[in-house]
Amino acid sequence: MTPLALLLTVSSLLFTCGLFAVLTRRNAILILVGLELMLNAANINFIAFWRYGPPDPDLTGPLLVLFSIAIAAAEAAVGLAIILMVFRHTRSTDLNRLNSLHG
Amino acid sequence: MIPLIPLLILSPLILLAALGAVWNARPVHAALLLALALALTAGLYLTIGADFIGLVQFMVYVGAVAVLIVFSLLITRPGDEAEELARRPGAAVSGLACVLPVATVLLYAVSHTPDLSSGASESPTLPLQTLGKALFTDYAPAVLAVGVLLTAVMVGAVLFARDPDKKPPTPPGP
Amino acid sequence: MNLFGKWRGHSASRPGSGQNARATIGAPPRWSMPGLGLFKGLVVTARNMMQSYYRKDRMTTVQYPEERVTISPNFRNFPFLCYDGDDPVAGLRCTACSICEKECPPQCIYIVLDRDENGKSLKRPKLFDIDISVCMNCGICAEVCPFDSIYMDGQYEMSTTDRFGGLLLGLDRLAKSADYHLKLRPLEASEVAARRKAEEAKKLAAQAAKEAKAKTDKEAKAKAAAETQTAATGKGETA
Amino acid sequence: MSLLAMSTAESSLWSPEWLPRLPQRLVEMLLRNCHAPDWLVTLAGYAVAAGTVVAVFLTAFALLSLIERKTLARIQNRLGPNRAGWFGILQPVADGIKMLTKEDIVPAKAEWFLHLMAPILIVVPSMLALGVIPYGREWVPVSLDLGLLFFFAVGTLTEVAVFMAGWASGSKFPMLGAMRAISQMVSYELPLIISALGVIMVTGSLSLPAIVEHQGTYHLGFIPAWNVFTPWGLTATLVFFIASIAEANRCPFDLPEGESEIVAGHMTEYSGFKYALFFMGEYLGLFAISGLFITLFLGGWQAPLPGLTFVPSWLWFFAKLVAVIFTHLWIRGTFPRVRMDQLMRFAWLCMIPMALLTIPAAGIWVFTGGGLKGWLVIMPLLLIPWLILTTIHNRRLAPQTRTYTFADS
Repeated sequence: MTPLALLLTVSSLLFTCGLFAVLTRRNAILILVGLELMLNAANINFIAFWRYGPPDPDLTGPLLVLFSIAIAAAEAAVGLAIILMVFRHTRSTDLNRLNSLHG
Repeated sequence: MIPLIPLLILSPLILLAALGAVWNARPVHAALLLALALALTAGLYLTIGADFIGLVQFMVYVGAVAVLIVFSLLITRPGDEAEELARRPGAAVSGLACVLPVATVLLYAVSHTPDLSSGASESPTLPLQTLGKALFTDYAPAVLAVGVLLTAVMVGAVLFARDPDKKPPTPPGP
Repeated sequence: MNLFGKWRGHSASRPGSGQNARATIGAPPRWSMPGLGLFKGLVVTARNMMQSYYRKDRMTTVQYPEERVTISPNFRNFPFLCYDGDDPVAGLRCTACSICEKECPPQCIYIVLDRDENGKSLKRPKLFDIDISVCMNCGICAEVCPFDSIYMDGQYEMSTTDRFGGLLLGLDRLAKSADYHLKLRPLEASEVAARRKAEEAKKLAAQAAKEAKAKTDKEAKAKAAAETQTAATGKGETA
Repeated sequence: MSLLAMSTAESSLWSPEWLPRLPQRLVEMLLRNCHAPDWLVTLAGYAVAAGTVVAVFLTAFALLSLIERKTLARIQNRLGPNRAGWFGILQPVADGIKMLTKEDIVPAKAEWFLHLMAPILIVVPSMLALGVIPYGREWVPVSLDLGLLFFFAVGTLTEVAVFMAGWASGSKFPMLGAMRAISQMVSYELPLIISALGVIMVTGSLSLPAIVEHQGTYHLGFIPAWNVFTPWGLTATLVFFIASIAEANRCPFDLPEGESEIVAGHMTEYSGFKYALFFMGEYLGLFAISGLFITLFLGGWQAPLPGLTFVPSWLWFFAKLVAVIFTHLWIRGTFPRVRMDQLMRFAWLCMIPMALLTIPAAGIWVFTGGGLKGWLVIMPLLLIPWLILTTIHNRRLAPQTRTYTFADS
């Protein structure tokens, strides 16, 4: 197994894990955990192709990872702020309870 | 094969931590395991030569995102553990049913990825100067966009997190 | 960065609050240099620290086992029993009246009266125990004692490894001479001594008077008897 | 590999500059004479270098625990510990024996694994952070190109550790303490990192030795070119120093462990050696952040005057470290603890704006080439916002006038 294939496998399994969390969890914060895992899996792909792919003098992969990390942080911050607001409204972070528009 | 050894050690650990994050019934444990998975990923980056990315990943994910998640878990007092355990089997079945096709497709694609590593250099390092120059020349619009995004996020988070019913804090009288 | 900013109007409303009173009374400044308050505080502590090395009056710590503060005459701790003269048994002022035993709020005093073989009171304690693990140093025993016998001690190093026997003071440890009392609390002790002396003198005088009276009575009686006798003989002689 | 290259320069082996590296070089020479493979020599060299740093700072920790108590006592006109040994010099030993022989209690409701991991995770990042600081011209335990980033990245681990300690204890005070600690650390990490950005811009490197080298010249022949002696650097120094007090959880920002309010914060349920580990982590963190402060703004191991370079550079570093640590103690002895809302408002509304302003200021400084022109341009840029911010703060935070109903008669 080449290093590239190994990293890609890890990344796809991580992505699967994250997807599983997003699909099965009910707590909104834990769904965010799954989202972070998925983003992370994508980042691994970028780095793997930069490191074990053809030479990349423009550093496209690492640059994309940098932006992706920044956006992931922003996403987490906004997501958690929204969850906190929802929690203040309904006293719960269970997404199944958010079934009415008229809070 | 020697450069493969750290990867072979780290990869299963990352996957185990991620599985824990996904499947642990206690939300705080799940969040801590997420932090572990992200930290191990940072270690993975460090071992394959992307030092800068690894450290940034560690700083942002472990120091900020994981801590933020953990903190909001504390504030929101997550629900009943027993309830979560009770609905697990069904959730597992339906979740796997959805996820397995995705995993199959992904792994199939990976197994058909051509070996590109013939053209790769033995141990490339991340040249910081190039990275910085690229960020402020070719990628300057993107950097600006991210800056605007982060500012918007900060303002938005402050607005969201503000308690609407609360009066503005009065100066503390003694 | 005046986080711990001036408490405007606060010090001004408190007359004479320490040495800064003059500085803060009056109109508070509308604006002061931010961070100046912090800096002033730092200067104060720095002066404290520097002066602690050469100004003896700043350091109030007394290195206890080696140095001690002289205790005030008003300091009072557990009680002790006073005796006159040199013999702690014979000179004991206590008469085992057990007023203190009855008055003691935590009931830490235990007295047994000494009696002779006929069961007659000897007016002295056979047993006088104070449990200082119970005693609360209230000093009521000393207040109520009519015989100037029990006083509060100045001894404070009572710690012991034996928590039962070591804290139960018997006569041997309670009895202390009047000289000790004089040294411990000169004013009170000399007053007591003077009073006791006066009382003693009064008693002696009373006794002397009584004796004298008895003597005169006796003499008078004898005289009267003699007179009646002579009268009788005189009558007999005349008859 | 740079380490290996340095250690082959045998000529200067016995100079005082090399003294702290002596154990490492002796081990390397010994191994090389035994014809050990190269990787083993390097590894052993690193191990001994790390051991030196750990030994030095554990000794310093023991000494500081005594000196802190002595200094605070003097500030309060007391004597401080003076019973164990000469002037209390054996007090740390006595404390250590006491801590080690205490019973190690794990509460019934605690998560034992996280409860065990938390004190370890507190100590490890501080030790790692100590490894990248340049202590002397020749004494850099691990010379990383990304030293500064490494320092900050490792430092974030402390937050997770504090959270683990608070949560795993399974009781209220640790939880409250951990929440306070995390919110404080997250808030003060921002100004800490942002105020360091100016240094990075001016130096053009993330490597700590390079940052020190950059401050090595002297203006007018006697003013050292340390970053603190520039207008943006002065602001950044103040911001960084205040933020570092908060990051080290020290007075007046020691809310996470405020004794009078929440017992000992996240350390409440710890005893014995684990508690000692928390203290060790805290003090090592203080050393690390002070070392970084010196490296970034106070010229690292550079001598304050050009004529004083004959003193070994690492002695200068430790002299500065002593001065910075003493300032920490002095501040602890002076200021009362702030309230939580004051702490937060101060971080977000005063520290972060000022830290952000140092970035354009540093840019202008580089652009104008420094000197008088730089001062004239930058001073108003920094001074005016500072005065506005602090005046607003003073007005909003000042307590209202007290009116006494009965007391003033």
